[in-house]
Amino acid sequence: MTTTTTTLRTRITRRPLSESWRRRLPLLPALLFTIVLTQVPFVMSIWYSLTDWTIVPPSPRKFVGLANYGKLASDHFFRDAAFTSIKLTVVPVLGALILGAAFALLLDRKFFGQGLVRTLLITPFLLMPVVVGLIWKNQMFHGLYGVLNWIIEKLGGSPVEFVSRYPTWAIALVLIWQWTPFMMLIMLAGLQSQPADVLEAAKVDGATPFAIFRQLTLSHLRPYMELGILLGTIYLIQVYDQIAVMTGGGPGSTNVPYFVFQRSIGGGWAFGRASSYSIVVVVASIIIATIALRVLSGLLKGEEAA
Amino acid sequence: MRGRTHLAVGERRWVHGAFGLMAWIVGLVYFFPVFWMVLNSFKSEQDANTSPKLFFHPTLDRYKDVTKSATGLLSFGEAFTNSAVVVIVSTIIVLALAIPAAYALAIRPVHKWRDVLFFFISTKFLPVVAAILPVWILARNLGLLNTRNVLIILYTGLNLPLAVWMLRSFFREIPRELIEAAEIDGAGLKGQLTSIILPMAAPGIAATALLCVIFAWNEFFYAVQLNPVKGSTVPIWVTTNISTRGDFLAKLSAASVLACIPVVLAGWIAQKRMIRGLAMGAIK
Amino acid sequence: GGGSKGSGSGGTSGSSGGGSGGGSLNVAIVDNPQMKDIASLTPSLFTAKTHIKVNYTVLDEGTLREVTTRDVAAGGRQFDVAMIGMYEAPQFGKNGSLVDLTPQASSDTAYNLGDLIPSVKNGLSADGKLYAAPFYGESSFLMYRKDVLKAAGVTMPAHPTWPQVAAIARKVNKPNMAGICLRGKPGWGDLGASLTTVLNTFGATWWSAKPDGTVDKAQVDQPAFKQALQFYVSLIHDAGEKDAANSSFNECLSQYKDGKVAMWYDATVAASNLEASDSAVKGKSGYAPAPVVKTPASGWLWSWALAIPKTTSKEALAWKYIAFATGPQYLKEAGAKIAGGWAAIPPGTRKSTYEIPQYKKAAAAFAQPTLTAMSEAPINNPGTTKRPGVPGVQYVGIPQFQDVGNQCTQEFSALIAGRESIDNALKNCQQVASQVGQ
Amino acid sequence: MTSVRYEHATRTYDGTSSPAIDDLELDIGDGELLVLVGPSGSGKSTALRMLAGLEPLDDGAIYIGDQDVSNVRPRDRDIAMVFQNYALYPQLSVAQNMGFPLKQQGVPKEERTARVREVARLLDLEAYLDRKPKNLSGGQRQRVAMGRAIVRRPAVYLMDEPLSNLDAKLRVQTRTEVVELQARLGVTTVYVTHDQVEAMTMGHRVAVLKDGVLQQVDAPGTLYHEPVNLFVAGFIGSPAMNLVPLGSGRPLQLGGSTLELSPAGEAAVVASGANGNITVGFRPEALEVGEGPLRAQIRTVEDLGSEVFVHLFLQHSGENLALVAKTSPPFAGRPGDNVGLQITGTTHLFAGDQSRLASTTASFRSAVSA
Amino acid sequence: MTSVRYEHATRTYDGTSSPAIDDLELDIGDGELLVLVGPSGSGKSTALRMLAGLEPLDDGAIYIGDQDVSNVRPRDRDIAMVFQNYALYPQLSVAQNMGFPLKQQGVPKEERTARVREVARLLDLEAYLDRKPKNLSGGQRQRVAMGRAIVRRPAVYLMDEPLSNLDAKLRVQTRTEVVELQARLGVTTVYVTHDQVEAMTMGHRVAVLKDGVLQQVDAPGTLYHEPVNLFVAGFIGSPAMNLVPLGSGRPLQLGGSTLELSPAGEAAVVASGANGNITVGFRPEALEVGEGPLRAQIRTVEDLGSEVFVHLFLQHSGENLALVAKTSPPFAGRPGDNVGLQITGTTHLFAGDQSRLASTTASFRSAVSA
Ligand SMILES: Nc1ncnc2c1ncn2[C@@H]1O[C@H](COP(=O)(O)OP(=O)(O)OP(=O)(O)O)[C@@H](O)[C@H]1O
Ligand SMILES: Nc1ncnc2c1ncn2[C@@H]1O[C@H](COP(=O)(O)OP(=O)(O)OP(=O)(O)O)[C@@H](O)[C@H]1O
Ligand SMILES: [Mg+2]
Ligand SMILES: [Mg+2]
Repeated sequence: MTTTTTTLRTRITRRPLSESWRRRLPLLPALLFTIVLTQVPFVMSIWYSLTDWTIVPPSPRKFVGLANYGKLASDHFFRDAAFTSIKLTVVPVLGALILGAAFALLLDRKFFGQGLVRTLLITPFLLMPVVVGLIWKNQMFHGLYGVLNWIIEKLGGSPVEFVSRYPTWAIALVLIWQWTPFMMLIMLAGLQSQPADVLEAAKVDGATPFAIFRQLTLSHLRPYMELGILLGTIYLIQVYDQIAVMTGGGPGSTNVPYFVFQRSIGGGWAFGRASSYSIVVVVASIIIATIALRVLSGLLKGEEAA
Repeated sequence: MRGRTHLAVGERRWVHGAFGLMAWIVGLVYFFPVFWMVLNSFKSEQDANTSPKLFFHPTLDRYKDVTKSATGLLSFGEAFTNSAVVVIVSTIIVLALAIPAAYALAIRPVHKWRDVLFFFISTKFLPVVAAILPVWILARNLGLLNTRNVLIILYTGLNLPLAVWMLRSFFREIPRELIEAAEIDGAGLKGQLTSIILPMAAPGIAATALLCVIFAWNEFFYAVQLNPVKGSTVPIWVTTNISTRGDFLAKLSAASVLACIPVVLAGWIAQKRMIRGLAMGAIK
Repeated sequence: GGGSKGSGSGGTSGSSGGGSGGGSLNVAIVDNPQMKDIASLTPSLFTAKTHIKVNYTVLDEGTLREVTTRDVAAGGRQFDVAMIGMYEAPQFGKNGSLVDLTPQASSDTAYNLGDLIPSVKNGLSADGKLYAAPFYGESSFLMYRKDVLKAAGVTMPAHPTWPQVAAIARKVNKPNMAGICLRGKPGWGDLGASLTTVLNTFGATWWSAKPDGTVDKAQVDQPAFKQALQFYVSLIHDAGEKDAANSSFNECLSQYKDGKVAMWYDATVAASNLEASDSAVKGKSGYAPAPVVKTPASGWLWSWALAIPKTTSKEALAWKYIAFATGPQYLKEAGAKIAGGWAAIPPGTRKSTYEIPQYKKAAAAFAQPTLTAMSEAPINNPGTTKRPGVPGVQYVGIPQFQDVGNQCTQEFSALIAGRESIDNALKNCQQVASQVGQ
Repeated sequence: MTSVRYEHATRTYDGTSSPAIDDLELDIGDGELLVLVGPSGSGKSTALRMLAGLEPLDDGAIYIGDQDVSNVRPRDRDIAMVFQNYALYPQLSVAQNMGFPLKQQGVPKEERTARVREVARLLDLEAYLDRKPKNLSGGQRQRVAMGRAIVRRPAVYLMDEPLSNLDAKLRVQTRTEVVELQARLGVTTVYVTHDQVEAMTMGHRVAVLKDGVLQQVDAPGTLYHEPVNLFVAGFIGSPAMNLVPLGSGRPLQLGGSTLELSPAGEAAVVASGANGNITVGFRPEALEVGEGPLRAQIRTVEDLGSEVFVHLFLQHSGENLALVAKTSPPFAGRPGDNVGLQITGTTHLFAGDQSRLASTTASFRSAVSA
Repeated sequence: MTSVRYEHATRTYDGTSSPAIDDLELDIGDGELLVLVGPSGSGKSTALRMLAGLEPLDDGAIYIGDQDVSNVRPRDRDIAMVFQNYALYPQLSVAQNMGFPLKQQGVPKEERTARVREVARLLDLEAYLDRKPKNLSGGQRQRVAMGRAIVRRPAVYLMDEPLSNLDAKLRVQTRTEVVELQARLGVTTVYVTHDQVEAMTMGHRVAVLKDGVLQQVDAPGTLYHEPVNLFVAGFIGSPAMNLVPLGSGRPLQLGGSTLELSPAGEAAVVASGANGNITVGFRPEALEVGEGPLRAQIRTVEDLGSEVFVHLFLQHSGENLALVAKTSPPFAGRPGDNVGLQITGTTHLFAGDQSRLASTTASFRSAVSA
């Protein structure tokens, strides 16, 4: 007993860091890294946005105040791009979510070759966006040689110029195709985290499969859907590659990232102007994101800070 | 045992079969574009750039074309190595940074952990395209252009918020009692991490790592803007097979197949674990 | 030269240059077949002799332009030699971003500066100084299927006008074979190039010029512009290829080779594809000069050329490489070594190319029409009125054209796809173009 | 007619080699409350799940009434079940949880509310109707699970250890409610428990399972006083029956004393051929500490206030044999004391194959005097 | 010196209004085994967690030995704890789980293995050393948790319902082991249980908590026979003590009979001022069914084999009062029978403020004869 007491005492005296710093310490590396990597360029962009800097032809960076922001208000191309951006985010996210949920429901039951089918369904998500855009444009959607038109013609229809005629929908379709597996994985995770005993209880309580889905599964999946929407939005709002290779921009397919790209390194070379666009986009995104996150904070609800 | 174990009591065999069949049809239709790409990679350019053909002379020549290496040109091998280094190193750094951060957000949460988490995830909303110029200028001034390091740093930054978000939720799933038990048993942060948290969150960590790998492996924009030269990655190599003056579809297909194989294989192998990982606590 | 600057060109360029005993260069090139050929021949034809290692970066046109423009203009030192187009060369040269090649080129007798096709050399120069050495040159002309026209009972005039071509196109147009393939894909270098040659010869222009040659006013809203655009679009609608809004060089090439179109107006380099040994239409094509309306000639002129950014520390090595890649010797050596044979050597840079016997033989069908088109390209006087940004045919040689051209061709492409009205497209384009010079 | 019949019912889980329920033959009468007991892992839950239709039968059949339900879907069996781990719907409130089965039957909303409220009152849950299960204590959750079952009037109730998480007081109270409710409604009920008191007091009959095999089904008293075999004898009753293997020698010897059986008992042993090793069993309350020929040492004394358990060591063929006696307080002996023992109640005799030979009176006689 | 002292220790959880532990004052001697009991949610686990350093103190202090440990990290307190829900490390084998604390202390591998093996033998876990916790039954898991704690020789053991998931037989066995081990090592131990038998038999003293407030700390017998207040009287013992509020009238009347106290009891009542409502308590074993002046009706009879609980209804001031009596089998009465009752053991008297006034002998006398 005496030995324990002495070791106890020596240990007690050693208390180097305050509790709150002990808690903060593990967070700091990641936090500092993120701050440096995202905030430094952000601050630089703010500075550029206050100048009339262009690269071609090289011009001296001249401070112009808020002039760039003033012009932005009347720029209907920017407005169109913003509208396209919304369409190209909302449609694919919801489309992929719905399809993903449907596929997940199909895959959630045992059948012959289940693993293989899941493998097939997962693959599009693993492909490079540039490649996906090119395959769809040249091999699926092509007005003359595309598989879709080939099928349409076999069925007696007349060919459709998908990409040029319906660029928004064509891009959205490709995005849905590529992001459905991601949503499916999340939904599958949701379905499989549904406790088996609860489903059994529902069966015994006389619920039909549809009743189980509507009354129990759907609300169980809700947080998973929210997660899918959050992550899907984060990535889809940034889509650039597919647009670049499929349409190269234009009405109905120039979203905000592509628009900013065009104004800057894509040919505009007006970095002052382009920076003002990005600042607006960032600020708008963060406002929307914050609102969305607070609304979605079903994700974080019930976790009180300890 | 008797093959009827898949059937729940009272379930009819044909209903079960019909759902299975439907899943197969959906799977095959969905996979078709990928199948078509693989098929095209075995065609000649002539056959690839014309009306769909199911019967043709399969050839491995496109694979030979794209893997044929010439000194001075980015070869598949080099690109593969570069990608592997960049992806693996950045993913390791992501985990090394995100694990302690997630610990500080989930297990012994710092004051205002919710705001910190929001900050991390909100950085994902910065448009990559819009940030390219300042990033390029910083990289130029730091002498990082044309290096793998710049990609490692950027991919770490790209994936870190996602990893922090996901790992935090996985860590929350670890029963508090286990950590308390370890604490009472005399384990410090290192002991808790190595013997309790990491092994328990392993499926979640694997799922996170896999997502990081997928996103990093397929990243094109930063790679082409900051390191398009010989030190570059697989996506750049794939696009070098595109030609503005001549057909390239078959070659591109072959290149794409090669480029996607590692991630596709990783995804295929890890899909179950990934679902388990996500199920573990992508939520909360 | 910038030889005194440190060798800070990033990670992979090994030893610092300067001496003749080796070194390495970072070279950015565009993804054309001819560029890939030289990349694969460099080790044996260049490095073996000079011990200079060349690291190529092959990029598509758009990306190459993004990367090289920023590198050259903002001093990224990512590249020692950059391939730039005729559009950029004079502009960058005037900006002072590029090394003037004239002294080295003229003192290097083996290089034979005088051998360069004058219009090309002219297009790559500013104020009499050559800023980029041409590696590849092209003009535009009209390709047509002799057999198809003959079957339809029409003949192609030696110097066709656009109305004549349109009439023929409409006449030979069939459900399974379109009358003509014209570019419709957005991009100042895609739809923008073909359309601008049509605009020029219709007497339209993007901008009027002030007396000093700078931009005055946007002219997109003028009747001539609308008339030319209307002509171009309705020709596509009536007799053009399928999915034209998505088509550019490659798409037309496939369709022409596949027998889906009877005529094709595009780059002269296409002929080498059509006449290649594995081509299904080998020997079936005729070649006519670019059709005209109000001007005597309307073919474009384009060149990919190698330039040295001022920021490089390896100017001497860089010139050595350029002299090799664009010199007459390479053209003579390459023909025997590349997969496409003699017909596939880089065309349109040197008069001597068209005197190489093997080339004359291999390219018999199109060598002469190509050379003629290149020589006749109205590079200093493309339209009927004075316009800014000359030299330049299918583009306006001012920095803003790239952006204006991109945005306007997106509108015009939408018009071709039937998603946009001509008035709206012109209004939007005029608005974009009007911002230049304000 | 809602009797229940298991007929050769067998179930082997995937990946296991021996059946969790092995050839079960069991008839449960209309309106009967049958208690199912057995050690952990003996197959109690499996038996219920088979009846509910949650586990397919690998062999045999199950009848509800006179209908073979082996291939009937769970939802068509008209069964209500309390799951061992509650299986509450986490996203529904307490009221919605309890109303869920009624909703499935299409019971109109007002009636549903009324019935839920009534059951909630019965189970003392009225204050919690709007809470989600995760905000309830374990005991409250279990009561919700119970409520969800009894809100219905099904053909059969299945209850899997439904009171295990309640504290002693609430448990006694709820147990009484359940018995009264079942008697009132007359619904055939299968009730699993590991609690001795529940087993002995609730059921009309008690079925004992071991390793998936049914050992005995009988009225609780019969089970206690006439267990068919060693296992049942040892399993029912706490503290457990003292079971002493006495070998095959005659007369039966324990710790230097002779066990003298009643003539009937003696006859039974003789009739059985007296072969094999005989085991003798006597309950703690049948062992009297104080006077007696058997000499033992007190190991510990557990005074529960209302009764006293005396743990003893007995020297028997060189080993320390542990015995328990139960007496009423006050008890004066202390650990280490040497005391005498005598049997005052029934003694059970088990054959070598573990089956019971006879239950009889017996007493020890000092071997010295023999 | 590893006594433990809670000094005004208070803990209120975030988001709750009343403290889970309220101003706890408790001294636990060196080497003592203190049993902590109380209803669910009374703060038992919280008290242990405070001592372990897992919950901060909102007020007061905790001493281990003579050291104030209120601000010492858990891992520096030298405490071993068995968690209510085991808290086993799922990815470690049984052996590794038990060896974990030793590993953290840097005990060399061979010694670790030896000590783990020894504890495993004690707990009958030797066969499972290489298994993962998920492949163990509930009871086995709980024993591993126990093993992980006792493999150390800490200053204090904390055990939170460590045997709750064992079956009756194993439970008796393990209980005995724990008591012997604790006595041998002499480690100060706090033991939480909701099992009446454990509470009465294991501890040197028993502490009773209610709503975070300590009610009584005493030897088990004292608690049983002299509970300080109504709560303790009702909480200790199963079936619970019969508690009958008799109002303030004199003489005390129950169901038409008069309760006649011993002179000492009478004196105590008088001394207390006889004000407030008096409650009378008598344990089931003190209530004799058969002859007696009190007339009651049998509600149910629970025959446990070894003893019989008789539940009765008594008419008392217009209400049905439920009483329980405990007798030995056989018991001939049946539900519905009218029987007489008499008190044969101690009767407890509680004042209006719930405190105990006196424990005395008493008996009922027919009111008619009075
Ligand atoms: N899903 C399953 N897969 C494989 N084996 C199982 C499964 N469920 C139960 N078992 C096994 O079947 C046997 C019977 O299990 P069951 O759950 O019926 O026991 P039980 O009597 O209810 O036990 P307890 O009292 O612990 O609840 C056990 O050996 C158990 O390990
Ligand atoms: N983390 C917590 N946050 C808020 N309240 C809590 C928390 N943990 C426990 N409580 C509350 O504190 C009180 C005491 O809880 P505690 O777990 O100590 O009870 P207990 O006596 O151990 O009960 P049981 O016998 O059910 O284990 C309860 O009212 C409980 O609801
Ligand atoms: Mg069970
Ligand atoms: Mg507790």
